[in-house]
Amino acid sequence: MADAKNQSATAMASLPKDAFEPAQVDKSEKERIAAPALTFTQDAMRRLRQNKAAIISFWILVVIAVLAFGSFFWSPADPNHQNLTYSYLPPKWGNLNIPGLNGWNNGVDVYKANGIKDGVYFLIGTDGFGRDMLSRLLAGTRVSLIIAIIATFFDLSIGVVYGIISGWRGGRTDIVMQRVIEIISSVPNLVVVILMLLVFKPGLTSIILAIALSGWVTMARLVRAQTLQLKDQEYVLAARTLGESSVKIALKHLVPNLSSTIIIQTMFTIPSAIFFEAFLSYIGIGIPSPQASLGTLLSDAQQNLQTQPYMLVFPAIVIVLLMLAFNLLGDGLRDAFDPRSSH
Amino acid sequence: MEKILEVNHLTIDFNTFASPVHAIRDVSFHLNKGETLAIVGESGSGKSVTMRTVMGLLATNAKIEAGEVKLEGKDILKKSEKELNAMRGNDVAMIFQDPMTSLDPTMTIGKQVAEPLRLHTKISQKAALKEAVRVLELVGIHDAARRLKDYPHQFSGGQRQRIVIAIAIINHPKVLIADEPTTALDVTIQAQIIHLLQEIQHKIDTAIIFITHDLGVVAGIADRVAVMYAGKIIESGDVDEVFYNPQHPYTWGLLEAMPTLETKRDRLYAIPGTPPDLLDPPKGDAFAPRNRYAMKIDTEQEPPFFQVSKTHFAATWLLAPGAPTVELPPEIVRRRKIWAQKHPSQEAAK
Amino acid sequence: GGNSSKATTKSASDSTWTTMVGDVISTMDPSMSTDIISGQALSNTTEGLLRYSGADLQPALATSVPEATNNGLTYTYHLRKSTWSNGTAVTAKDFVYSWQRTVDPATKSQYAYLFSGIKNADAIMAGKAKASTLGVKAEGDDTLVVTLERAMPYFNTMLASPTFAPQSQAFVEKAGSKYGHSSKYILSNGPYILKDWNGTSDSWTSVKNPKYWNAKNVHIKTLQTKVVKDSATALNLYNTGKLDDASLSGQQAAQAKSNKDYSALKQSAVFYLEMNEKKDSFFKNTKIRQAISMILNRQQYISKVLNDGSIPATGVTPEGLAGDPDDTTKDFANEAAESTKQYTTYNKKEAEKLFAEGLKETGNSSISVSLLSDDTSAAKSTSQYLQSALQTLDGLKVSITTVPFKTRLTRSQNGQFDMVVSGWSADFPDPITFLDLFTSGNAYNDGKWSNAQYDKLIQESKTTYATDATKRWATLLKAQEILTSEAGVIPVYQQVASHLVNSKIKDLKFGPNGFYNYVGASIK
Amino acid sequence: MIKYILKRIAYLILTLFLVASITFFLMKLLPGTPFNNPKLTHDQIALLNKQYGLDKPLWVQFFQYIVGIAHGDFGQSYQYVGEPVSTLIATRVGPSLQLGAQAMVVGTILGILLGAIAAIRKNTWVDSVATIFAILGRSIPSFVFAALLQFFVAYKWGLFPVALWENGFSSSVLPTIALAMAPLANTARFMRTEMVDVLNSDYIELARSKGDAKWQAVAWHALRNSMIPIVTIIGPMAVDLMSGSMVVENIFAIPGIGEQFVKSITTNDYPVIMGLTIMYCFMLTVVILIVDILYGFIDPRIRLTGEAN
Amino acid sequence: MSEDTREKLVEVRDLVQTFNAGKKDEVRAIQDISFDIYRGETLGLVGESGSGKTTTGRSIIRLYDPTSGTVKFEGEDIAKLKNGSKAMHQFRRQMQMIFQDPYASLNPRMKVKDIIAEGLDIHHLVKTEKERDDRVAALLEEVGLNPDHATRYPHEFSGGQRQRIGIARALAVEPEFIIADEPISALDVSIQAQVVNLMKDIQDKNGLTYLFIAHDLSMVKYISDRIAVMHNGRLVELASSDEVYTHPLHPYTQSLLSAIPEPDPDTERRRVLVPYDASQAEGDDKARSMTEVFPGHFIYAATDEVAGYQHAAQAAHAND
Ligand SMILES: Nc1ncnc2c1ncn2[C@@H]1O[C@H](COP(=O)(O)OP(=O)(O)OP(=O)(O)O)[C@@H](O)[C@H]1O
Ligand SMILES: Nc1ncnc2c1ncn2[C@@H]1O[C@H](COP(=O)(O)OP(=O)(O)OP(=O)(O)O)[C@@H](O)[C@H]1O
Ligand SMILES: [Mg+2]
Ligand SMILES: [Mg+2]
Repeated sequence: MADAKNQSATAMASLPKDAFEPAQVDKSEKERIAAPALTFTQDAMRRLRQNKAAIISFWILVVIAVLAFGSFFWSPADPNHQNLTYSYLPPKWGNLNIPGLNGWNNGVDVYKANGIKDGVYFLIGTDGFGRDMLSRLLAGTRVSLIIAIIATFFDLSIGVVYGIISGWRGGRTDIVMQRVIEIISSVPNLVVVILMLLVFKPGLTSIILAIALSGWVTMARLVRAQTLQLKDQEYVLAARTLGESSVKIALKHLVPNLSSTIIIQTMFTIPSAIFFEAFLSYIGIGIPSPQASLGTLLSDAQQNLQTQPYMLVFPAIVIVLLMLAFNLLGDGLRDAFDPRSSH
Repeated sequence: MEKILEVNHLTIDFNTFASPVHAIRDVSFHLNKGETLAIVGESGSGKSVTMRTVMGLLATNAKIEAGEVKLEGKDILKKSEKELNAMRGNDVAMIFQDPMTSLDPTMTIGKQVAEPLRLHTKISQKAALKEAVRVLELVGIHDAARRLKDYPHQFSGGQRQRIVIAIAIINHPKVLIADEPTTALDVTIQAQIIHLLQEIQHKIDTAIIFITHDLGVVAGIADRVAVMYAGKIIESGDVDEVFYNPQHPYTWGLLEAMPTLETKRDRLYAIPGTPPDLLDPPKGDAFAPRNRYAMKIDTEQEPPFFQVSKTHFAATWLLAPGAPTVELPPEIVRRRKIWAQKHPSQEAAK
Repeated sequence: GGNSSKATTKSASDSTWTTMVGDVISTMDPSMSTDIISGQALSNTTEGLLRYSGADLQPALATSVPEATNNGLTYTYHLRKSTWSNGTAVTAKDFVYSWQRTVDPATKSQYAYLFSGIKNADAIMAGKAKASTLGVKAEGDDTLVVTLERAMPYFNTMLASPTFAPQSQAFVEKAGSKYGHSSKYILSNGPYILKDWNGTSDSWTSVKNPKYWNAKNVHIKTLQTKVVKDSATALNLYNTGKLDDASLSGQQAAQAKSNKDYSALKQSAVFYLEMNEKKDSFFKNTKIRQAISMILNRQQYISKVLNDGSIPATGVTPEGLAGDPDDTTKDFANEAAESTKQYTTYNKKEAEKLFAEGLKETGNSSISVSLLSDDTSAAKSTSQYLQSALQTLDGLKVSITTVPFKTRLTRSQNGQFDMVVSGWSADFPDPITFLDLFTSGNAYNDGKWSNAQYDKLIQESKTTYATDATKRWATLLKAQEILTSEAGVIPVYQQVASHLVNSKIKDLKFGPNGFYNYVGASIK
Repeated sequence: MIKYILKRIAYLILTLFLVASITFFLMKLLPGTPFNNPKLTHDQIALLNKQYGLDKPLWVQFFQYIVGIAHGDFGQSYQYVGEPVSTLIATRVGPSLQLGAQAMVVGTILGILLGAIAAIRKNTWVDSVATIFAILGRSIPSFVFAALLQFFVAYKWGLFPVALWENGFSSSVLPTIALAMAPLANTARFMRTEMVDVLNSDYIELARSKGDAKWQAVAWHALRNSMIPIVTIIGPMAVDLMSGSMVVENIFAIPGIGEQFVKSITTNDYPVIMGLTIMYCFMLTVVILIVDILYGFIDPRIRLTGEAN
Repeated sequence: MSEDTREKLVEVRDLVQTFNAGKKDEVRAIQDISFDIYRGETLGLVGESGSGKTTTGRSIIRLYDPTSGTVKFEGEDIAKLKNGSKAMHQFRRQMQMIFQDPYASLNPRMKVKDIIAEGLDIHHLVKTEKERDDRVAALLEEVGLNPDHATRYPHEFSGGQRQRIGIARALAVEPEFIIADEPISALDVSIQAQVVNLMKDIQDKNGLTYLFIAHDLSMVKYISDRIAVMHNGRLVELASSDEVYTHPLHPYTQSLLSAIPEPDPDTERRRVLVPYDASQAEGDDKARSMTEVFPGHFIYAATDEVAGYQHAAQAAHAND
């Protein structure tokens, strides 16, 4: 502070004449809000956009989903069309001579060896039935995504409603509902799924149903815990003192504030469902053939790992991408919805 | 008096996703040996950031744009991490605001209190624990020897804050920084803790920086006071100078807004508006939009420090030569009267 | 008598042969064993009257392979002196006890039906007679007389199967319910003794049985068996020398074909497509069935998809099962195929024509059926191929229903299917084991195909020509020709097991009953 | 404490009872009896049904089944005729438990380290690498991962046995790694989130202001506190391990119960499915109970009251 | 005492609130308290943290069902109001609450307009969208906020502004009685006065009755007509606010007053803390109840202590 005087002296020198006139302070300036008007979600999205990994993940998911669901309308070939003369062809990209993508496998030019016509090539190869792997991969991804999404939808609807009721009602209702959850979750969900699949007819519907039936517990737990916190929030108390009904409170106050928890949990449920289907396929009770799913593609490929490694590579890349993307996006969303994390 | 700590022209920005936050804007102050400096200011005015700088514990996104922080003449901003570790908890110690969260919930308090000793001296665990008992008794934890093995949750809020204080003083630091140490506590416990700090200061002769937003607490504990607003110190002086002869309109506003037990009027004076957003501080004096005495220059140029007395400075254009004399609020008039009684020789400034 | 095992395993570690199987031993009770894995283990530890060495049926405990007497109704076996591994003598009574035990319904043996044809066996199984009335008698300790109800010219071939091995009554009764459930409760009289097997073990060791009558011809001291389910794992184990014999899956087999260790073991097992004529009347139409058979490109399917060395089936009887009694170089399956080849050969044009005609005849414009399949990997790929191939026929829609293996069996049995791929492996090396299945009323005739002439031919082979090998052969050939040309069932492929077998082994023979015979085999 | 444990055990029994009942009736819903094999005569089938008690009314079967379970008797396998399910489980549970325990220990310890490093180096490349690594661990199906490990590490590089359960510990290394990936990834994720929170907490700041270097603050204060919530995910991770073990045991030819479970499913061996289901439940509930008890020891703030949370 | 002249709006009788009753973690948050609130007055409720202030407020507004005792509002027992009944609906309009935490008391996912209008919608106080908007604008104006801010979200406002939004929400249904649970403790010093002034203005304008809960005694004294002091779930002293400050009788009140910091260094230098020993004035087993020891001045005392308090009160007043 020693030089405070000097400072004031220099500052004084250049004072304008009207400096000491009373200022006209704009009244609205006093209550000014500096930040731009953003909704909570917009704010979260803005934070999300800062997270490069999450954004890249998001776009990867979009691309994969568009391709997978787009293949419903257009696909390089019928994913179930067999042509045994094309059996087990490795990937070949036209005449590009990139190792791994030039039609060679285990030191043999497979296309040549099988006398495949020039101009016939498969971008990611074919399986034993001569089916185009790319088409199967697209269709398989689609099936896996459908399983994941529908299963998640059920999971959400059961889990969220259960969680809200349990948390909101509290007391005895909560205790009973929690016991039920406790009992359900002490049965490994794998076992539940398998029992379901044994009892119902195997197939897409059963798998979805089975995953949905066993998967909601985590969601219910999270939602309940969150609801317990929310219900003591003062804004919920305020709604109660205004005479708002429970249903309306749930809809207007709980669900919107649970949404981030729900979204994030979903981001983790989806890959689990995909994974679970893959596992079921491996132990032989997954999607029935000839339909493809990521699980069936991978488990078929695992059998041929040493002879047709390319069959594993591409589905593995897709499942890893999906997993990474969902997980990173989930992480990103979690951070974005958490106001504590500023960046 | 010997200056133990000197902060000069400290300027700190934080990088955030939006734009840099200018959290500290050219802050200078000093601390004398054995005295208590109170820093007052409302939430977000930069009190904690300043103190973290002194501790060398700034967040990773902080950027020190300018300034120096001298502890016993040495600039700590130039110290290596190792030197800083040796300094923290030994030369400078800190007490935090919330006693409920500033203790490690999974470690016995004995260990936590003894930790600074173990870190900075070559003392055995046993001896350290013995010393911990002594310090805990000093801060008023009864039966400390028996409670060494207890965990934080087994203590009340007031007791926990005492434990935090024990941790801070166990190495007899030269500077003790208390960052809102009583905000989370009840008035009764707050009074006890303040009393305790004063006692300790006498016993170990440490200099204290006491941060708070409560002027009442300041009046009780401080030798000198610095008032912060929007990342700047806007007034500083001896406690009597600031309370009985305040110069900055913001200080006036604060003093006026607090009803004392004696005052009873129809309306309290309320400083209008809200503190500025440091993302985008207004041009000129940051306080101008809320200042009922704002002059044109306030909206254009930041006021420099004007010296009122040897120890008393304020950054307001009202002190500029040629500035108009304003009609003071009654509460300030009352305070100036007391000032005049105390210093009959000296005419209260303006 | 396991004392010697220590010495043998130690002294000759090179004399250990390590092989793998896909599953554990289900039981070591000869009366209960039905699967190939326990069958192999039993064939190592038990010695019956006869034993296959390759395609040769050789005397084992019997001193010779007897001809039937009494119009083919009586077989008399003379036993050589031999002992159980606990030192007691093996006598004709042990055979009598064993067979009676198996046939006795109380034992609940699934293979009891193999004894059908021995006097009173059916009655016993039906609970109408006592087990002791079974047509098998011990005359002294070393003569066994078997009386049949009808001539069974293939009777001797069955005796090499472990189901017909002797069992010691004293031992079985002492072991009680634990009999055959762990090494401790097994009594051996064969070349090996099973060690460290607890009923569910994933690996087991068979060590040479010094008390085996033919021990001097047992050169491999120790047989080790590991359960390895994943074929990639098996190959890796073989390549690292952890296995001497590994079975290969399709693509592995395709790649291994040039390997000097490669060995293809023709199994007496055929996979065929059954069509449910009872449920879907359009399958009663021969042209539709023929069309389905002819649209299958078996050769291509096998070489491209299955790739495990399996061969196209030309009929339900597998190749290499039985040789012409007059000219053993002639194989039943090949002989039968000569005249019916066109029905099991891909012929798209003809198939399409036949199918169109068939549709017209049955008054359908299109049919849509579901193909029942199970979740084993071969079944999965077969059904996928079939679906795709069949759908190339205009007007045929095929969907696949996949169920667990056991459920598939149940559903086939109950007629809950339109089409199903079934497999059958020989109970004994004679065509009748396959041809019998498709007679009207046979429990295994899931598709309910029925042909009076066929039924008559099969009946004749069992009665009129039972003792006339040549005539019988011709009759059976005729039957198979009918079955194939009518496409009563549609044969798809005959299973061949591709193995990698360490070439250090010599004289290891694989019999038509599906078992290796380690007696006589040796390691270089 | 004792009261709490007793209460939990009561719940455990109730849970097992419910699970046993549900499985029992579910299994009864399945079509067909296991013995409609045409090779069997009616008498034989009747006798088999009698052996398995299938001739009795449903409720009697149920009662006998429950009573049997109470005595450790889970009936007999259909697949291995006459083999008691309990023996089947008992002889195979060892390797599975060993693998599970090893994977759990390895996975959580490495996961904790990985997560902690990621949190400490938050928003740096170290964090990204650790995060991606952790997610990759979850992203590759265990059957693919196990097969790759076997092919490269064991077969190509010859570092560990290819498969089989006969070389003692070294046989368990690869399966353990394959199994540990999921818990590792999970723990790492949780640890990172938790650690980031803890590192922002006041007591870490206090520790630093005492003079703790960054690593000291982490080692002495942050680690333990961040590990508390990890305890809660041990239960779910144990479940993950179960499904993982089915695959891994299959691929590495390990005689465990996971592999047995898969087999009993594909062969409709209902008594074994039921037995294993109950056993899985039992193991899981015991794990959860132990975890809850541990919780009280790890976090001094938690005292076990009658309430489980 | 002049109670007959004033109308009792709220009567609290023998109120007991126990949480987790019968369990290990039982908390006896309020142990038998009784007091009245008169129409038009402001009753201040002070006491240390955890003494049961919030619980008292919430029991009065029926966020909790009391363990025992009654709360009467305008002479009617509120425990008898059935959820969903007309009377309950009416009650929810007449009594409102302002909350402590300006950050937690506004739903972050709702626009300010909808937050304020929530009560209007529930009680069907507006018919058209336009009327609703106008009403919200008027309310915002009333609490000194810019009506243009109606479409913004709560997190865009500062603490003081948010607290004013909370007040607007309470005012929207035109209540007669407002419980303010530490409405200013979370606010910056420079803002606190804004809110207190606002509350006072509204009271003057609308003739509202307040229960003002706080631990900042200087503010409480400033705004309250009477003050009730709580300690350990019990009311220990109740009197007019001047009386409490000038002649505190209960040792806890005395201790509390001695601890209030004042922005005056001279006063602070003279400060002597009065320690409080609960075991003497509450902790022993004596049966105590609120007793009027001086007109309008109630003390929680046992019969044998009453005389002492009376004496002290008279002595204090004699000195005036
Ligand atoms: N790590 C950070 N990143 C970004 N901005 C920060 C960071 N730390 C502090 N700030 C900003 O710096 C300014 C000063 O903060 P500081 O914590 O010093 O305030 P304070 O005066 O201590 O307030 P309080 O009374 O609330 O503790 C605030 O605007 C705050 O938002
Ligand atoms: N829902 C609840 N369940 C259990 N205990 C509770 C509950 N609400 C309050 N308590 C307990 O009741 C006691 C009184 O709490 P209350 O919140 O009324 O105190 P207060 O005077 O408002 O304190 P503060 O000044 O901290 O707000 C406290 O010990 C508190 O922990
Ligand atoms: Mg601060
Ligand atoms: Mg409160």
